Amino acid sequence: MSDELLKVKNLRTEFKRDKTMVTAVNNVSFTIRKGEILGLVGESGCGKSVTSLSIMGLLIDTPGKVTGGEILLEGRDLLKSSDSEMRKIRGSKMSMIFQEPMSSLNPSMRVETQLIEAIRLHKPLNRKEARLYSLDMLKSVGIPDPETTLRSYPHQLSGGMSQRVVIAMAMSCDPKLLIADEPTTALDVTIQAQILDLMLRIRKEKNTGILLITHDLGVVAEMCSRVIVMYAGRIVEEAPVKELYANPRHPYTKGLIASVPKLGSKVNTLPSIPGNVPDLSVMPKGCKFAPRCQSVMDICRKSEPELKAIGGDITQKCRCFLLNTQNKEESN
Amino acid sequence: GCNGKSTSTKGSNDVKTADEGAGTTKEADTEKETGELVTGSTKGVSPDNALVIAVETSISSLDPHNLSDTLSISASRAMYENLVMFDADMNIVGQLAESYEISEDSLTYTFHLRKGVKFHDGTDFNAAAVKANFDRIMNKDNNLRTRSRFVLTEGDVETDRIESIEIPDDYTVVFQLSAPYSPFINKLTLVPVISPAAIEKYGNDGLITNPVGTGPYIFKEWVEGDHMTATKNQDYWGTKPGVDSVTIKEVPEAGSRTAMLQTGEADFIYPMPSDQISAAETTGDITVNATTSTIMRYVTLNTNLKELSDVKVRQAMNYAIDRNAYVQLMYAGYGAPATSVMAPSISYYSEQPVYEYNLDKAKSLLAEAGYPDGFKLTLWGDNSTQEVKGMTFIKQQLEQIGIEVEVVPMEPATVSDKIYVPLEDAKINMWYVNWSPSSCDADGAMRALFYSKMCPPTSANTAYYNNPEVDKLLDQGISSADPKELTDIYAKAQSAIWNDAPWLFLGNDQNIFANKTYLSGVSVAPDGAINFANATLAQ
Amino acid sequence: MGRYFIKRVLGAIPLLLAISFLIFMFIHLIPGDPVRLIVGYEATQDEVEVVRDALGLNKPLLVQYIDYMKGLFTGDLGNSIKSGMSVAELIGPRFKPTITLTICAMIWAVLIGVLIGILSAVKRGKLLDYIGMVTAISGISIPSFWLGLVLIQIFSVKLGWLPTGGLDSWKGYILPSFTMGAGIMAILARFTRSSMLESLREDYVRTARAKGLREILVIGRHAFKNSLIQVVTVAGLQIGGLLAGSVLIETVFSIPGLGRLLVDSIGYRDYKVVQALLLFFAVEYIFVNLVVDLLYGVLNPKIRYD
Amino acid sequence: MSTPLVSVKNVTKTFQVSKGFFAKKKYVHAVNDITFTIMQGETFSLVGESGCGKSTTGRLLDRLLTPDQGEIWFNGNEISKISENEMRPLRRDVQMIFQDPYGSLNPRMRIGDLIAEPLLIHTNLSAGERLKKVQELLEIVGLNAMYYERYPHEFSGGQRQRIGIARALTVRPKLVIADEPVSALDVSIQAQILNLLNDLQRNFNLTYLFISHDLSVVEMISDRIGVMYLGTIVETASKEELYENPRHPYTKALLSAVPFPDPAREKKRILLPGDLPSPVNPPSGCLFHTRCPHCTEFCKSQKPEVKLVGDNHAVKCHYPDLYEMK
Amino acid sequence: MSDSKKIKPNTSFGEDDILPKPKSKMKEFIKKFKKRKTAVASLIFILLLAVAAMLAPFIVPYDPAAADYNNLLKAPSAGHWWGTDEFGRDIFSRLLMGARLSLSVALSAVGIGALIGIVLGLLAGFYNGIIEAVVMRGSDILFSFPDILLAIAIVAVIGPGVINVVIAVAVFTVPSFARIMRSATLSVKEALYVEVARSVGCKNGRILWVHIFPGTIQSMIVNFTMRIGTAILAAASLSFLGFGANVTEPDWGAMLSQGRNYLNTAPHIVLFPGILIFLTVLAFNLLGDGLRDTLDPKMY
Ligand SMILES: Nc1ncnc2c1ncn2[C@@H]1O[C@H](COP(=O)(O)OP(=O)(O)OP(=O)(O)O)[C@@H](O)[C@H]1O
Ligand SMILES: Nc1ncnc2c1ncn2[C@@H]1O[C@H](COP(=O)(O)OP(=O)(O)OP(=O)(O)O)[C@@H](O)[C@H]1O
Ligand SMILES: [Mg+2]
Ligand SMILES: [Mg+2]
Repeated sequence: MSDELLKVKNLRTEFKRDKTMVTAVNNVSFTIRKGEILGLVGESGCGKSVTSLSIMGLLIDTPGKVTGGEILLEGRDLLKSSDSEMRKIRGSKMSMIFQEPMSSLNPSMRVETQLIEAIRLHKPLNRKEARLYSLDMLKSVGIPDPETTLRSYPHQLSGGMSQRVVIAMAMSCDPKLLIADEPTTALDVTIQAQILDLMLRIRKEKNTGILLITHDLGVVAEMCSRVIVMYAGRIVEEAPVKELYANPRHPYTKGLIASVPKLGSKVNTLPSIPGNVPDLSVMPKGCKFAPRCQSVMDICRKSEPELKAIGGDITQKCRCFLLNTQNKEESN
Repeated sequence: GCNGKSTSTKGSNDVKTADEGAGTTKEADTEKETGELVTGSTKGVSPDNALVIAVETSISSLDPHNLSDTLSISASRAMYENLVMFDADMNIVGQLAESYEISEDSLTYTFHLRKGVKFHDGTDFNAAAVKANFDRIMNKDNNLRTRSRFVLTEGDVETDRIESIEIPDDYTVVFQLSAPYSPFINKLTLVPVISPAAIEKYGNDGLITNPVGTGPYIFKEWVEGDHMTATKNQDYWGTKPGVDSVTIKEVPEAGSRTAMLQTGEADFIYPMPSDQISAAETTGDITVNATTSTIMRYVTLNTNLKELSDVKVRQAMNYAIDRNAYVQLMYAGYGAPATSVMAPSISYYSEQPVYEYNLDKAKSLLAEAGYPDGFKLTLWGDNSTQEVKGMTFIKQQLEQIGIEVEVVPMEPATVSDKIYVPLEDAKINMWYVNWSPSSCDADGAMRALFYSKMCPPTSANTAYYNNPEVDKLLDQGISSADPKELTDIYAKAQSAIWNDAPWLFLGNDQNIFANKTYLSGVSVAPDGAINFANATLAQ
Repeated sequence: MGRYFIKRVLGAIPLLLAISFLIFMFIHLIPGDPVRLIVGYEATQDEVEVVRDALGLNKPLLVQYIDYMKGLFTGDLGNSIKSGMSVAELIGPRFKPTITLTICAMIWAVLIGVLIGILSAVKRGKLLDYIGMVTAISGISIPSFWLGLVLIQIFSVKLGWLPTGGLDSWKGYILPSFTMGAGIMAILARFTRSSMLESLREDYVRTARAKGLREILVIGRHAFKNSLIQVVTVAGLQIGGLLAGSVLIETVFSIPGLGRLLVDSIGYRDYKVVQALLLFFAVEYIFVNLVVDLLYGVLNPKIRYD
Repeated sequence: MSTPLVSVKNVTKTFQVSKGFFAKKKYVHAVNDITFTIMQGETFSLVGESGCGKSTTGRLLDRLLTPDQGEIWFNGNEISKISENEMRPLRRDVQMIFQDPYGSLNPRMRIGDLIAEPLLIHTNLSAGERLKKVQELLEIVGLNAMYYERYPHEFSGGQRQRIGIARALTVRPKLVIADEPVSALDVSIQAQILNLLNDLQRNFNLTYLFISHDLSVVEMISDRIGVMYLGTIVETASKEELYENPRHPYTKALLSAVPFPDPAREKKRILLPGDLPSPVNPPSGCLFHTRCPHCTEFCKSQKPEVKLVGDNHAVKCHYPDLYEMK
Repeated sequence: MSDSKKIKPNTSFGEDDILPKPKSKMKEFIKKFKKRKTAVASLIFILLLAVAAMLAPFIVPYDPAAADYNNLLKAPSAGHWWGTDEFGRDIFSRLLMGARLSLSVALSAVGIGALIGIVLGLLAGFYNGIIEAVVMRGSDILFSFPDILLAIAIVAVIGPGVINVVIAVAVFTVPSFARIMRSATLSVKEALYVEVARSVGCKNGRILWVHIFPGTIQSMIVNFTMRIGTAILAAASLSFLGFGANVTEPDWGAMLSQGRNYLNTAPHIVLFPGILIFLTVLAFNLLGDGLRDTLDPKMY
């Protein structure tokens, strides 16, 4: 496929914790095509951020390390690239924005300095040109008074403004891939709506592939074409977005969708998934969701199911033994 | 008579003055004594012709009429000269005066001045200059320390000893005294002559930092707390110095002073710390020398204290001190055990039978006095490392006979505060201290310390020693002029005090100094004054 | 900034007045009699009183204080009891050595301390971190006089590279300033390390990396700049103590500075000199604090002084 | 549900902020002239965006803050001006649950001691009795009774929030102020906690002041809702009224901005321009006019009054009928 | 609440619950502490030193005060492991005995200073206003007085002696603790759980003691251990200037300063006290870091 932008194959990332290694991301594979928004959802600690940091090669300074798999950006394996090659790719071919817009900007530098720094790292512009360019960038992310914003320090900006600046910075070198790690979680709904709108516009204008990480199923539903659901470091389900919401296969996905309160649903009690997300260092044997699963079977506690395509449709995959029984039932 | 001046240790030693010049040149009869000058042993060559002398204390002033400490006096002598001086044999000879006469009635002193001498500022030295200097000194408003040497104080009444000064011609000065005063000529060895133009120009404050005299060196600079530099006076009337300049540098830390000598940053250091002699000598281009000093090291015993009022106790304590160990420990052997109440270099010194180190005797004396198990005492002293070491030694020694000693080192200022109280307030038990009468006079070495009327706060009889016989002897001594009689009187006094043991007599140390072997002609006088007028650096 | 500066300076005046009063009382209440030290042990009580009167030390303390303050406002610091020199003349030439020494010490301390701190933070848990830590702690666990004497033995006596001290050339400042800076170097290294560890964890550092910035710039430009705020505060606090604590170094390296003068003057109960010095130290402390606060504003854009 | 347990009348709270050392004193108008009542046994919710004064309102009610103006009545007592000592006995009846389950538990105390703290202060129970109560409560909120000797960091966010709830319930308060109790939690855990709160209310006849920024959460738990904007309540209504018939343009925009977890549903978002204005310099006239899609010159200068637009439905807008007509 | 019906939430916390087993406060602390090897080693060193110091009178090979004028400044040998000093006294014995004085002076001085400073800082941070102004201006004044001078003055006023050095060192320890404590208090005071405590109905005393103080303990411990080192060195500096604690009883600082004249003739007499001071200060610092990390609930 020529429009395949990013292909992650069997990614495995481990963290050192008290001398032992814990696996934060286990065997994760997915692809993003050009101009596509892929959603990555899952509860806190399931490995969403680690996945994105692994792709960006930003596990520096953490006890974490990618220990297996391939990350192909336009066919080139990032894991085999040298540090300096990665630095060139980072910021130019792929960029990332983070959850906390306020803390993503250096509090002791003017916006100007930070933007120009990002631009000049990858574009052959002098300071003056870079400044003009950054003015354009700020305009394009919908900042009403770019001159003032450029001269401001981050603490003088509101959350929404900061996030726009961060996006402008990330988009400054026209990356092919944008990884957005919970870009709106810290923002208010009305501001969130603005930012989501902006991202949709960017995708449309620049045909950027976006990996949108979130735990908000509402955001995914509005933004993405395809979704990956992660649980305990593993992908448990992958499907086109409509299919996922209409017909979730994995018990976890089902529970997740059901437990989100919906506007106008008029219920007093929400269905909920009992228990907690397991800790990485004390993972249950077998299926990681088994302890919380309402339709748990014996086999689930013994061995782990594979991520399998559902009914031959490669766009839809699920990691559950129920699938086998369902399939059997269906075939019977 | 001589008025004794004390040397305490660092911190309060500015009370030490070098009255009456260099004291005696009597050689102390210790093995280590090597004399003052190291001639003939010169080795190596100096990299430059600038003499650097590193000293422990600081120069406090260069106004020669208002000096209080030995170092300042030494330093000022680079620039200043007196009418008369002591020669090497302690005879008074002319310096700026070519000769002098004393009248029959001892009231008129006539000085014939050297001609052609110029002050460093180019003005002539003459009789008017001498008179101007004395006018300055005797003016009460100027509040100069030298004035006290020419004033008789009796109660509240002060009378000038000098009635008038006349200058019959440009090179003759006539002093008329109000009453006979035999030390007058000696005192004149301590009255440097300042250029009257400078007195006029600088005033009292300015003279502190702007010395203008007739001496062999011309003042260059004085950085307070750091150094003073003077350069060779090319127009000096006498023998010109062998070095281009002399710098007296303050280096308070003993180790650093030694290091400076080792690296050649200094050519001469005084005092040489005795602990580092062995290290310094290993380099091969350093000689360590010592001259006899006038310092007496001792511990005052408060004879009014119940335990210490018994002479047996005090003698017992004296028997418990190993004086050889003391000299070795404290001065690396550069010194001698005490053999009298004053240093052998003081005139009319009389050797006493030593208190041999004898613990058994000490213990039995103590038992006789009724203290077989000893008792407790405090020992006061200054808080410098060296003094503390000495006190620690005393503590160890006395503890051998059961006397428990608490060592209490204090700042000099605090000590003096505690010492100068009337008897009824006195808390003193023992005081580790020293005394240096820089005059030749035995009276100076004894009166302030043993005369019964000299108890604090009046003066320094901190033992509160009261022996009418000694009082009588000291009175006799001051009114007598016959050397034979004096020898006898002071021998009796020393013997009486020695037997009464109001002190722990410790020892007499030497002035230890060290220099690069290529330096010659620099020495330290018994009172601690450094003499560098004849310095030469081998080139 | 200007108005802020003026306000702070004005605000310091009552503090300084309080300090001057405390200093005055404090020194005069320490036992010890300067007159006795001047006149000598064998001087009589009468002579002592004469001198005491001449020096004005017999007046009530409060009157003496008022006299002193009057002098202070007319720029007259009085005269030294010990040498008779005017206090200004006595102190004046001593500023330069001490201040030069302090500044050099600060430069050493900041350069080495910050470097060690950054390196240990970046290489934390590695050998370099431990070496840095031990070096740093050596700085706070070796008495300065001892370090100074050892350095003299090595660099002056054995190797002959540097003078044993003194003010003759810039070389004379190397050993003393290094000795003086060692303790602060240690403290700065530890503070830099911990604040660097903190700022390295910050999101904006990750953002900087995500831009593709080289690691050295990530650390130097982004992480360190924010640690600097803390480092400046700590360093500023240290300078205050440095000047006054210089006595040991000035003694060992024979430098005629304020610290030695202070201790000597206390020894002589040279009240006027001690008062002037203490007042100077207080002013210096307040000034350094003010500079630190201003620097803080420069480094930390969240604090503004306009 | 007829007697008001709480009634807040025209309460205003400002905070002094002096940014910069030399700047003039400035004030944040955190809560500006708000009035509402909470009936015995009902759940009254406050929604609004960050910084609009929700928490301040909660803290005023709990008298952690003293109002500048206005009256606060709780259970028949006027509490807005009373001293801390007078308030202390009343604290037994008012308990608070906080948004941040991590920050609200003292990390250095065992959870048993944390939960028992109100008992220690408000009752004379012995240590043994307290322990029994704590264990009971732990089970009530769905935790193992043996957990009492553990430390907060050993628990997940959801479990900590349960601990916070347990603590709030120990002395059987009349009013529970829940300040964003679920916004820090994962969706699956959020549902657990919301259900728990619902159950507890039924079982213990609790009255809730529920604070949240999430309209979908509020809908699930509330009886009545107040929408806040810049320190004022712009609309109050019963749950049904508010969601079906919002009358304030802000409420409407807020509702439309909530992402709906169903891709199949077509949505028409009302995108509000700009940011929330600073509460230090609130806009003149209608506070919402800077972002309002229907702003008129009148709105810019005139403050709107509270208008009753239906049963229990009040709105602060000059043109409350604009939306009804649509 | 026994009258109420228990709610069975739709959650299960069964055997497969992944939380660690309950532990006692102390045991857990010890377990966490044990993981910090350097801190454990430091603690062992300090404990050994403390025990040696306590038993010193019984275990020293020589009487530390006994002079031996035949064995002055002897280099280390089988008879005198670490050599002898200028009085011929056994350095090893003196160092062991000296540990008593040095450690107890440092610990008690810093302890007293810390106690006062912490209380003042806590009050200043908690009750702003007059108390804060007084404490902060007071510490400004103390800070602007040179440390050494303060010590000299105290020793001059009340005379030399152990107690006085303790007081002197304690006095200049106070402002540093007061400041650090105040800023720690100010930041902990902002913590949500403090507000929670107030909302629950805690009185100020309880809030201060139970909720705020433990939150500041980490920075206090680090400052405390750092100050121990400073105090040992301050004692040495005071000795250098002649204001030492006790001149005849062995004390590390005094040994170092009195022995400095022998740096090139008999280096061992300052080397061993120097090394011991270094190791002790290092150990206290490492122990402090370890304790801080152990007490940090977020570290494990
Ligand atoms: N720096 C780190 N050191 C140790 N463990 C880490 C680190 N970063 C992440 N982990 C672990 O990796 C796992 C996955 O974390 P990750 O941050 O990817 O979760 P997430 O899905 O992004 O959650 P959230 O929604 O909370 O951001 C977690 O269990 C976490 O504890
Ligand atoms: N103690 C305080 N000092 C100064 N300003 C404050 C204080 N507390 C709150 N504010 C200000 O008051 C306004 C309202 O704050 P409040 O915390 O009540 O908002 P909120 O609605 O709870 O917001 P969030 O959803 O972020 O919790 C904000 O602008 C806030 O900055
Ligand atoms: Mg994440
Ligand atoms: Mg809030």
